[in-house]
Amino acid sequence: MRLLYFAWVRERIGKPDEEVDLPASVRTVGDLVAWLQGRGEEYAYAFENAAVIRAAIDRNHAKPDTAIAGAREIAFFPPMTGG
Amino acid sequence: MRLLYFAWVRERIGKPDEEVDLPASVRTVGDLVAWLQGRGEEYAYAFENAAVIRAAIDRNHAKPDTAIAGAREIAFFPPMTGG
Amino acid sequence: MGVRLQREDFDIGAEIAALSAGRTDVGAVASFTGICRGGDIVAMTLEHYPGMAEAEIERHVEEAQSRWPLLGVTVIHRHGRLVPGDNIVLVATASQHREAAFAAAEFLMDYLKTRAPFWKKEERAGGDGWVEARQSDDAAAARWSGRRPEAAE
Amino acid sequence: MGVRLQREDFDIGAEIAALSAGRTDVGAVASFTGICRGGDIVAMTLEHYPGMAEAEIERHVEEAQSRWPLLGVTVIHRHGRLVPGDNIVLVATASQHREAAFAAAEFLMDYLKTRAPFWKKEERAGGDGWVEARQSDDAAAARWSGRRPEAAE
Repeated sequence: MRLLYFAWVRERIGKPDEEVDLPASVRTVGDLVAWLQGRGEEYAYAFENAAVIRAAIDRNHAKPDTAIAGAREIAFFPPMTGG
Repeated sequence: MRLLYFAWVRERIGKPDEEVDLPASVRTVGDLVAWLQGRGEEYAYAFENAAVIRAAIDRNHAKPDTAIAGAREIAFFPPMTGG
Repeated sequence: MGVRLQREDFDIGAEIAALSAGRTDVGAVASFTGICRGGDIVAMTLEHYPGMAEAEIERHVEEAQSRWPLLGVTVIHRHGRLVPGDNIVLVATASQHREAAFAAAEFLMDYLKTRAPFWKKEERAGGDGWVEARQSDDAAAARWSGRRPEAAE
Repeated sequence: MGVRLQREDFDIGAEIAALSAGRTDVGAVASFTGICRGGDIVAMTLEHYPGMAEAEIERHVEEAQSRWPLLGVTVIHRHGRLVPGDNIVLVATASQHREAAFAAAEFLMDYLKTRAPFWKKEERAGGDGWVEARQSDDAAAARWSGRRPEAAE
């Protein structure tokens, strides 16, 4: 699955995107955040205040309890600050 | 005193403006309309429905009971229809 | 900047650009362009009360400036004979933020469409006729009354 | 016409003119231009989510078209590094009458300022920083919710 990061989430993790293989236990956006938080310091830093971070599954806004089954692309980003 | 007419008030009266000498009894906009109505067919036609006609004294909107003393220019016109 | 009544067309892009040229405090420019529509109209002639139209529009620009924090306002209104597709009126407003720019442009357009001393005569296939005042326009203009009673006409 | 995300500047006058070119049913074109403001900002960089930004803006343009009788909509949003005085965003809407054109332009700007996938990083003398979401912008966008519940996000 492809993960994308934007703005300070991208800066804290240190990359704009990556491919990951998820364990079967990761079923929702919230599960994915928890899994990412355990991947290292930079992820823990990026998701230290997970409540403010927004997610999109295949370019549609998603909530923590949204199922990720079948997703090709999941993005994480801060609240949008527009143009 | 200078009188100005616009739009169909001008067309019905047949002129865009004129100078008039008013009798002392003409004290308000309403008096002036009544006086004009008696000046001939074209005026009677222009002011046949006097309630819809608007007036301005020296370029400020005026009501039928507004006094005309000291006015240099009084205009009569239909409701405005903008741009 | 300013209020202009003219027969000639105007350059919308140049007018909008002028509101923020040479300064960096403008964050928002709203504009409205009114255009002569076709259909069964061959042409229309806009008559205005010279002198009073400028003075009245200026007064409403000042009113807009007192209601909203504006950094610039341009109003251009054409008069004379116009055919479908011709520009009629331009209002452009500049501010730091969009709320003031939009509100002021709408306020000025509501005024121009209802109470500015302009009269519109349409040429149709069946003959010419003066346009009557639209009730929906009056209702739009009435929105602005009472918000600041001391500034009402 | 349409939605464009681009690094390059845009020609406001040409975009507005394009909405009524070759037709005579457009009576009203509203536009909004967002401009990078100065002050203590040296520059800003706009990051967006390519693909999602276009799709989301398109969806909101469709929503605007279903709410108001529009004859054309153009949205251009720049990304990349911008300095004070640079244009950032243009929304232009065409309709027969001004009410629809103004309302749709405001609706789209409220969306673009709050929920479109763009993030703004400012360069200041004291260092760089990501802009935080403004509460007043969220309030402006919330105005449009609930009017047509079935169309809410």
